[in-house]
Amino acid sequence: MIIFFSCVAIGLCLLMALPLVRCLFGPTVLDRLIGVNAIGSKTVVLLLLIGFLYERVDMFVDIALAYAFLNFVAVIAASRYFHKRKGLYEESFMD
Amino acid sequence: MNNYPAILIIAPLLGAFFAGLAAWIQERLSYPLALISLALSTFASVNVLMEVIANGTVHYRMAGWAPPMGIEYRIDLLNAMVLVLVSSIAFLNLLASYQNVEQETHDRAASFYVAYLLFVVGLLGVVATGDLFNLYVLIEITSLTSYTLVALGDRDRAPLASLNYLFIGVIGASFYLLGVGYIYIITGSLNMVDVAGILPNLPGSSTVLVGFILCLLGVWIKMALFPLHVWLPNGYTYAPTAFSRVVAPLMTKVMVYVMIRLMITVFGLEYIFVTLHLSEAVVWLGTIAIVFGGIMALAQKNLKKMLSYIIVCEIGYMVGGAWLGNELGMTGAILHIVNDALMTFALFLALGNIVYKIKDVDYSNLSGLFGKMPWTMAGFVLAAFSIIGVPPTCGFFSKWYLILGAFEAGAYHFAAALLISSLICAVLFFKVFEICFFAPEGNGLSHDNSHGHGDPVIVMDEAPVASLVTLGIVSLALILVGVYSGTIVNTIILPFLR
Amino acid sequence: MLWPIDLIVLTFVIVTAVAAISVRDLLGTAILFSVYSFMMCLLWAVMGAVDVAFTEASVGAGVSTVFFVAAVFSTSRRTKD
Amino acid sequence: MKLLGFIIVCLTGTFLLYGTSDLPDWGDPNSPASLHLSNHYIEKAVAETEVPNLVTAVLADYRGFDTMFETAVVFTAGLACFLLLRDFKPKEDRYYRHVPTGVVLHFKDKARQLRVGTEFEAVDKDWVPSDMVIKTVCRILIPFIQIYALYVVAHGDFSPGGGFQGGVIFGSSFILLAISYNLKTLMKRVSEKFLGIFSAVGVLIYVGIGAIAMVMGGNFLDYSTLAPLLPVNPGHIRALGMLGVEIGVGIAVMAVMAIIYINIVSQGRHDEGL
Amino acid sequence: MVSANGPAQGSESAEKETGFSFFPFLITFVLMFVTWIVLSGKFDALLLGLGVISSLMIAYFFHDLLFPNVKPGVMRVCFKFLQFIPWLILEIVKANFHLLFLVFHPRMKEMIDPHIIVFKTNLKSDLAITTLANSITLTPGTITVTASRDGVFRVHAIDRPSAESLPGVMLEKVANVFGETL
Amino acid sequence: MTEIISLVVAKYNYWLYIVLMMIGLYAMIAKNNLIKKLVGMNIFQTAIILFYVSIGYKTGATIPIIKNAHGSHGAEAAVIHAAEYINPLPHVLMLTAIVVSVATFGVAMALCVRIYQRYQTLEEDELRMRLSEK
Amino acid sequence: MDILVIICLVLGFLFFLGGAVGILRMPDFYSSLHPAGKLDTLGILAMVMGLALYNLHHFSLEAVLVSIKMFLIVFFVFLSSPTATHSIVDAGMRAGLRPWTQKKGKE
Repeated sequence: MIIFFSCVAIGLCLLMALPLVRCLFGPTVLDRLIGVNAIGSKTVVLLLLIGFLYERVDMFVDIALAYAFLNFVAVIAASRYFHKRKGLYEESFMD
Repeated sequence: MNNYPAILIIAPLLGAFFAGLAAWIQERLSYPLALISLALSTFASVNVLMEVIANGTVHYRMAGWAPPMGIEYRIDLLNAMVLVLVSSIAFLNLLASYQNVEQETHDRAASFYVAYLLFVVGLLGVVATGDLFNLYVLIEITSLTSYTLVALGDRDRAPLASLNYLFIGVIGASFYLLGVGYIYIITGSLNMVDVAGILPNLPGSSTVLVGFILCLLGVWIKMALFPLHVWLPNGYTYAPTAFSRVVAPLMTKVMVYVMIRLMITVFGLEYIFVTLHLSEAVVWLGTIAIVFGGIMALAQKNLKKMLSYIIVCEIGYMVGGAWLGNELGMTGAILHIVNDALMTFALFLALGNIVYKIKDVDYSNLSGLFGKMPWTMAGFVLAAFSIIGVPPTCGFFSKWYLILGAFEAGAYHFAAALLISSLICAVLFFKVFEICFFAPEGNGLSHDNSHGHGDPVIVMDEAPVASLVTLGIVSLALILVGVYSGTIVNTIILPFLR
Repeated sequence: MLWPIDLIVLTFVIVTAVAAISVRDLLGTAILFSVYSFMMCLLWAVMGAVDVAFTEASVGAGVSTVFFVAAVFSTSRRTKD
Repeated sequence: MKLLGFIIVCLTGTFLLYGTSDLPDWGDPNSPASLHLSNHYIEKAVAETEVPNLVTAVLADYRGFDTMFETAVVFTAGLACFLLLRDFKPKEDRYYRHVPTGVVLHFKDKARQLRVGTEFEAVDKDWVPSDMVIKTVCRILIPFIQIYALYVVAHGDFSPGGGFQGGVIFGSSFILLAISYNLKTLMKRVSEKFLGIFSAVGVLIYVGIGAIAMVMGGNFLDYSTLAPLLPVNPGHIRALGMLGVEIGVGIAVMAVMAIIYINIVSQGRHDEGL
Repeated sequence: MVSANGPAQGSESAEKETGFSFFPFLITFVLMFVTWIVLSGKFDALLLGLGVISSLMIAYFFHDLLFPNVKPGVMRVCFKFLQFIPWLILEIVKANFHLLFLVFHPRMKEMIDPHIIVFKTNLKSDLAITTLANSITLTPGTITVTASRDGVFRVHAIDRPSAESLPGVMLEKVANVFGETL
Repeated sequence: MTEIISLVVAKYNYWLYIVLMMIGLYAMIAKNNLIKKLVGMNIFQTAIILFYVSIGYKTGATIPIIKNAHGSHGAEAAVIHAAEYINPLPHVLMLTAIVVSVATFGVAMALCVRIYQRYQTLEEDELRMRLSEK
Repeated sequence: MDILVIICLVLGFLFFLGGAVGILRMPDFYSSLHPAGKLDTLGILAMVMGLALYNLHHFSLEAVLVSIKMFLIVFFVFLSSPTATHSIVDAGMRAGLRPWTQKKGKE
């Protein structure tokens, strides 16, 4: 079972590369934000899986929970920026 | 139980938070609180010095754990001396600077005092601690407060100077931390004495070498040795007076102390001078720093900036002296920590008094100053003589030791640089004296019109009394330390080195 | 069995670090920086440093990203490099 | 500059790489770093302090002195933001919004002020109505985040976490309130005075516990001397001391995080923000 | 200087300056304490005491966040809400498979047809509107773009079928939970 | 070949930390924007933290929280073997370092905001131009 | 029991995979939010459910509490994830990003 868990964990790690691509090359900032959100949700699960690999999952649950909270805060803050400021593309795009 | 080593640090720390809390009730309460806590700290440090002289090294275990496990304060003669120096200068400066703080940071003076106290706490801790990592934390607290306080100065340029200082300071502190990491990975310990016990068992380890060089690099960045000095002149020039008066004498000297501590206590002189072949290069570096600092000081048009470059020059003295590799050089370097702190403090005290009356200290504004502020200028002249190295003042004696050490080590270039720098300082200060004393009066005073001192007749217009009294005390100390420097060397420095 | 995860995450960390300093938009930098913190948190969890991971999760992912966005909000997004 | 930077970087990198050649392998259980001090901590800490989380034990007890300064550093950061950014001058332009119609009025001269009440409310320059969904969800979440933060502070002994992490999470709940409503709502709940006092009080608790230990006849921060003051098992007193310290850290960090955020986002004016 | 700022939106000062009221305080306290126990999992006196203290603190300072205006039927709403959740999850799972199919379909771009639809409901309370908005977002194929205080929803739908199912059943269910008229 | 692999596995953490650190250092030296420099600073600091945490790792050990610390029957807990737990000391040091880096980050942000208020730009060359104008 | 856990994990993995691929494949920002926001949420549900089940292997009060904690994560994610998605969409709308439509794609 542990082997299976570590396979899933490695798989999830590799899976993170796809949203990461969106994060790195996303044409607008909001695309990057989507990537962050997706990476965040995968990380929560990955943390739990690592907890199982260490056989101390009760310790890792706390981190995962905190992580979920704070990811939310960060995403809300970043998207709230656009509620107040206009201009989606980089300003240097213009000139 | 003798708790003075803890009180030394805790008094200003508690004072900082009480001063901060008091400010919410009554703004005026924070200044006396800060003063009281620094007085307590000075008292404690003097006590510690007495005890160390009487009974030898003082060990204080924080939280009651034995040294390699917990953090230990290990105060020997060198520590105790620097502690007294730091706490008394901080106390005197606070005493002198009330009006300056009110003038420059009117609506947030209380916060200024809090940050000032934290800065002093950091310096005292850096000097007292016997743990490598604790040193890092304390360096950071010192730097963080000094970034803040520097940024409070000149409205236009200070924030940028402070940000540059921050970037370079962070690199320095990080290099130090990395060096500690390398030492930790190979020894498994963080206590200085413990590490010193383990290191001789690891000859020829590249990790130790890298760790040592990284630590040294970090400390050099923090002390502004020649190629790494870029942050210092701007930072000190644009800082508020009350802060530049304490940071200029103390910050770099404390870092020199850290370097000497690392060299003597942690790595051991044998490792440094016998195994490594760096001393030649470092002495050259010190030589270049002296010459460069002197030349740059000559090129300045602003009194404050000129003094900042003189600090860069003085750093060269101490680093070079410490790396000469003989007892005389080390004695000179340690003695110069004390002397230079006092000299710089006196200079910046006088400078602060001038700034209090004349906002801009470009040379062109200084004319007629001797008539206007005779007492301040008297102190200034004394400090200047000391920097040049005129015999009765203290600056002469440390220079004497340094030159003797240089000859013994055969580093004639260093000795030559010391003499040249004396010459340069003489030229510099006499230029300033000439402007202040002999320059045509009308010229400078018409320049002063905008500041409201536009009387054609020179009126005596002195700085606040507290400031003058402090300047007097420090000037006295300059001569006293000079006269008794033999005593200091014999009771403190030589016993420490042997 | 943990070192492959460690290696993969470390690679991601370096990729995000390079990206964060080369994006021509400070808000994008802020967001990539938060990804960087996520990865760091994961890395420390993999290395068994739970407390450090917790701190990084709370500081890097939450607070310092928000500070960053706040600073960008009150200054500007423009950057030349 | 770019070339110079590249050269410096390459040089430093090579130098560091040279340093790694001698390092013990990654994960080697017999490296010196894992033998000398840490074995003592791992084997003795539970017996000596009754705290299962070794990191907390070392952090708050063996090296508690470090942590005290770490808290002081955090406090300094808050103080720095206050000193550098706080701007007490009132704003030149004022904006008011007529609630029933949604019309925004803009006053440029300082003298004219509208009475803020049910009809008019003071708004920001770039005012937008805050989103209702976000608002409602955050309203529900914030108390849970806070209880979680307090849990983290209180359980630093048993699980990862502790004062700092809990404080940050609590602070971020304030930040979330400010983001989802607006800054004024936050300032109404936690005033600047409250935050300032709390940031100092938090560190004061830490230093105070140490100082009390000193008064009781021990060394600074030696929690074991606190035993006569509290009616508990003397073996457990160190854990209790750590708990007290962690609470202090948590309070300070919470306040400082909020201070930094508020000052940065509103450029020191404390009126409008993200 | 007058500038209009779009149509009238709800007042920003949503929080009413109500005094201290006991009932919401009590509920918040109980809820917080239960959460504490779940999180803590330790039952010694010290930790429970700390739990009580911290729950009291939060309940005192922040009870008006969780329950800004309490109405008598709170318990019934909670109960009905619990009944609503399984249905929602089932719906989510069902529709997620649809989205999964869409994502992996080779000719995905021809199958999707993103567009925005607007509809109006008669929901009044904040909670009901939020629940509906989040449920719409969770059910694949649709994302709530804006949900205003007077019950107007703008929804971004990814293809025709998922757009047509709105507002439909979900609205009825939500209205039923919160006891509102359609 | 296996030797090389084992060498890589044993050392890649140290190599990659150097790479990361150099990225940060390069950004601090060469980037023109102040906030970019700040990011570089943060990367630099995290690299050091990575180095420390790598020191503490032990293969086959678990996280430094003692299991069943108080024994099930109130008796003495089982003997603790040091090899079973990861070294906690680097973690402690790094907690402090992270806190310090966050504090520095906050101060630097405040400074950036202040500079922007005064000069309306964050680019270093433009700032230098403004300063020399005066 | 183990089989149930494996099914849950594989299902969750599938959802995550779908989400990740969807983010890359979808033509524009709005439509790529659909897989990102929702498949991930469901993926977390499935995976955490599997892990919580596995955690109950050694049945004890503490294990149950840990499992409940895991479900707290799920509860939290179900509350926050749609809100975050909604917030991002709203930001996109206010910033003036045009949605991709079928018509535009064909041109």
